[in-house]
Amino acid sequence: MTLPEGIANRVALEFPSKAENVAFARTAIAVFASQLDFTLDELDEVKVAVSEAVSNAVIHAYGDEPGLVRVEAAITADGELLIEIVDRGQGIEDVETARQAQWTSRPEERMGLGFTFMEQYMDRVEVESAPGAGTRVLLRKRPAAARVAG
Amino acid sequence: MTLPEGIANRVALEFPSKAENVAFARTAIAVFASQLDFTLDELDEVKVAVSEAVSNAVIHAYGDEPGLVRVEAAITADGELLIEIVDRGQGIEDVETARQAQWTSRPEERMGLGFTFMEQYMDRVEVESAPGAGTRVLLRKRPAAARVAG
Amino acid sequence: MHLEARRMGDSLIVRLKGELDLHSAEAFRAFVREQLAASDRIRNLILDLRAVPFIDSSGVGAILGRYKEIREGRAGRLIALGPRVPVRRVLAMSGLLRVMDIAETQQEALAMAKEGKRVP
Amino acid sequence: MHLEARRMGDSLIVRLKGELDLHSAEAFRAFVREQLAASDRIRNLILDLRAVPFIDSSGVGAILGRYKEIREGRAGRLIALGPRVPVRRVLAMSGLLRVMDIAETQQEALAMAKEGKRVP
Ligand SMILES: Nc1ncnc2c1ncn2[C@@H]1O[C@H](COP(=O)(O)OP(=O)(O)O)[C@@H](O)[C@H]1O
Ligand SMILES: Nc1ncnc2c1ncn2[C@@H]1O[C@H](COP(=O)(O)OP(=O)(O)O)[C@@H](O)[C@H]1O
Repeated sequence: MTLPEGIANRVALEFPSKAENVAFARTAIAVFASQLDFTLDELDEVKVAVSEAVSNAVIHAYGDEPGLVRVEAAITADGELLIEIVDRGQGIEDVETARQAQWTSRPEERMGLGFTFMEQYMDRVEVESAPGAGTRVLLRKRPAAARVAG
Repeated sequence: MTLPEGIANRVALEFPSKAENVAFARTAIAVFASQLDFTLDELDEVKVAVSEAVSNAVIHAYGDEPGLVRVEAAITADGELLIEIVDRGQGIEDVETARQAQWTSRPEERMGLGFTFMEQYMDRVEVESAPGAGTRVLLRKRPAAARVAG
Repeated sequence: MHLEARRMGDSLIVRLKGELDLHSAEAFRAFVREQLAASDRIRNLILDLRAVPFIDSSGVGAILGRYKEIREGRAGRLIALGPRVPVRRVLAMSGLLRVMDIAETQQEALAMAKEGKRVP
Repeated sequence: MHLEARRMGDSLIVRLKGELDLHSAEAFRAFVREQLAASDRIRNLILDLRAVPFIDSSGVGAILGRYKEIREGRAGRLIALGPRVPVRRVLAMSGLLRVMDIAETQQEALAMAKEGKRVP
């Protein structure tokens, strides 16, 4: 096995879209992220962002039958954390609208703050989604100390 | 996605055989295991056992080029934790000898206690290995509280 | 998530222990509903968050839901007791602090509940 | 793993913080070697394990390696300071307690080092 060019390390998780597994995913990714020079506060931010993206896959992607969620994380050679959360669920019709603060398709139960929290706590959030095919969220973050130093 | 008959939940991890990833694997599996009614001491035992099996895949399975390690964990419908640690490395010639306490192929650096710790801390340890093909370790454990109650 | 409840006058104090996310929010919701159903005399809800190391938007949503029940059904007040810094940041970002007060000690929380009538 | 060292008489006190496993064992090994290389006067090694929540057989192996260096090179003694219960269990299972003593306080550890000459 050789790691792709520019990737220093990476891990992948796969699990059924059950609410119990959200804690598993965010904790695992936070431990992986701690290989970079993140502060405890920053690791907490990563945890929140992963929790939001994985919760979305659990709540919104699949109907009542649980589907598979895949989370891949990588550390680049120059010290950036990349996290990809992928489902093969129903997808999002209009990503731009979905990303707006307080927009939710389930106003009775949800606050529509998932994407907002991801954006607040990560450097970048990219969303690719196709109705019927699924959703892929890419989160990126560098340790602030590295940003100052480098 | 439907879970196999008798399986209540399951997760899979995949990562290159680097020493940094041992902490990631044991912590992730311990968080997953906490879905069962394990005590903190028991979760610590699970952590040690996973740490041993994954460390073995990192040290012994592959040469200098890192290879892929896969860890799958499941919770059965009747409350048992199953953990499988799989590598596609060089395998073990004589599993029975390898499992003996203090037997190691690297006496300069290692203590030969990995399998012993797995056996001490889990209810059952199964090892399947074929030279040139890789090694598969299956660990099983039930919460002691459940054993008493059930 | 471990949950405990106590009554002090017309306040219900719920102590949460563990991470408040999508999964544990469900247990939290059911627990508070049951406690509230047990007595019409409860007006205020004090959430002791001192042992909550983590919260996300699902957790915030569950707290907001309890606020609505207390506010609409009982004209009461919602007070958070001692949230840790990371939790406090998430509560602030969510806008929940516009309807919920923060107390640092249980005494302070009970005093706030007694004052009553904060209209957001 | 965070590592700190201090000299007290002919004892080197190394404070470990974090989990001691395959990965951190490497840093631990290098750190202790460097500290020992800096002075011939060091005879005993006191490992402050109070902030180590986890150890496995790779961690135990790294401690045993340090014992051999101290024992063979300096006829000194190895003392573990305040290991937590799960760590203590692993140390016991490994047989390491046959060559290493446990102290509960730093004072006790230094007194043990002074006594010297435990021949296993
Ligand atoms: N993985 C996903 N699959 C399908 N729809 C999604 C997914 N993630 C987000 N969405 C849609 O985007 C909306 C906004 O998401 P978010 O900001 O996280 O708020 P919330 O989860 O509270 O609704 C959701 O209500 C949902 O309609
Ligand atoms: N995944 C593996 N691949 C190849 N060889 C292995 C693997 N796991 C264990 N072994 C062999 O079994 C021996 C005993 O393993 P263990 O009891 O864990 O002791 P140690 O890791 O300290 O050598 C190892 O020294 C090695 O030769």
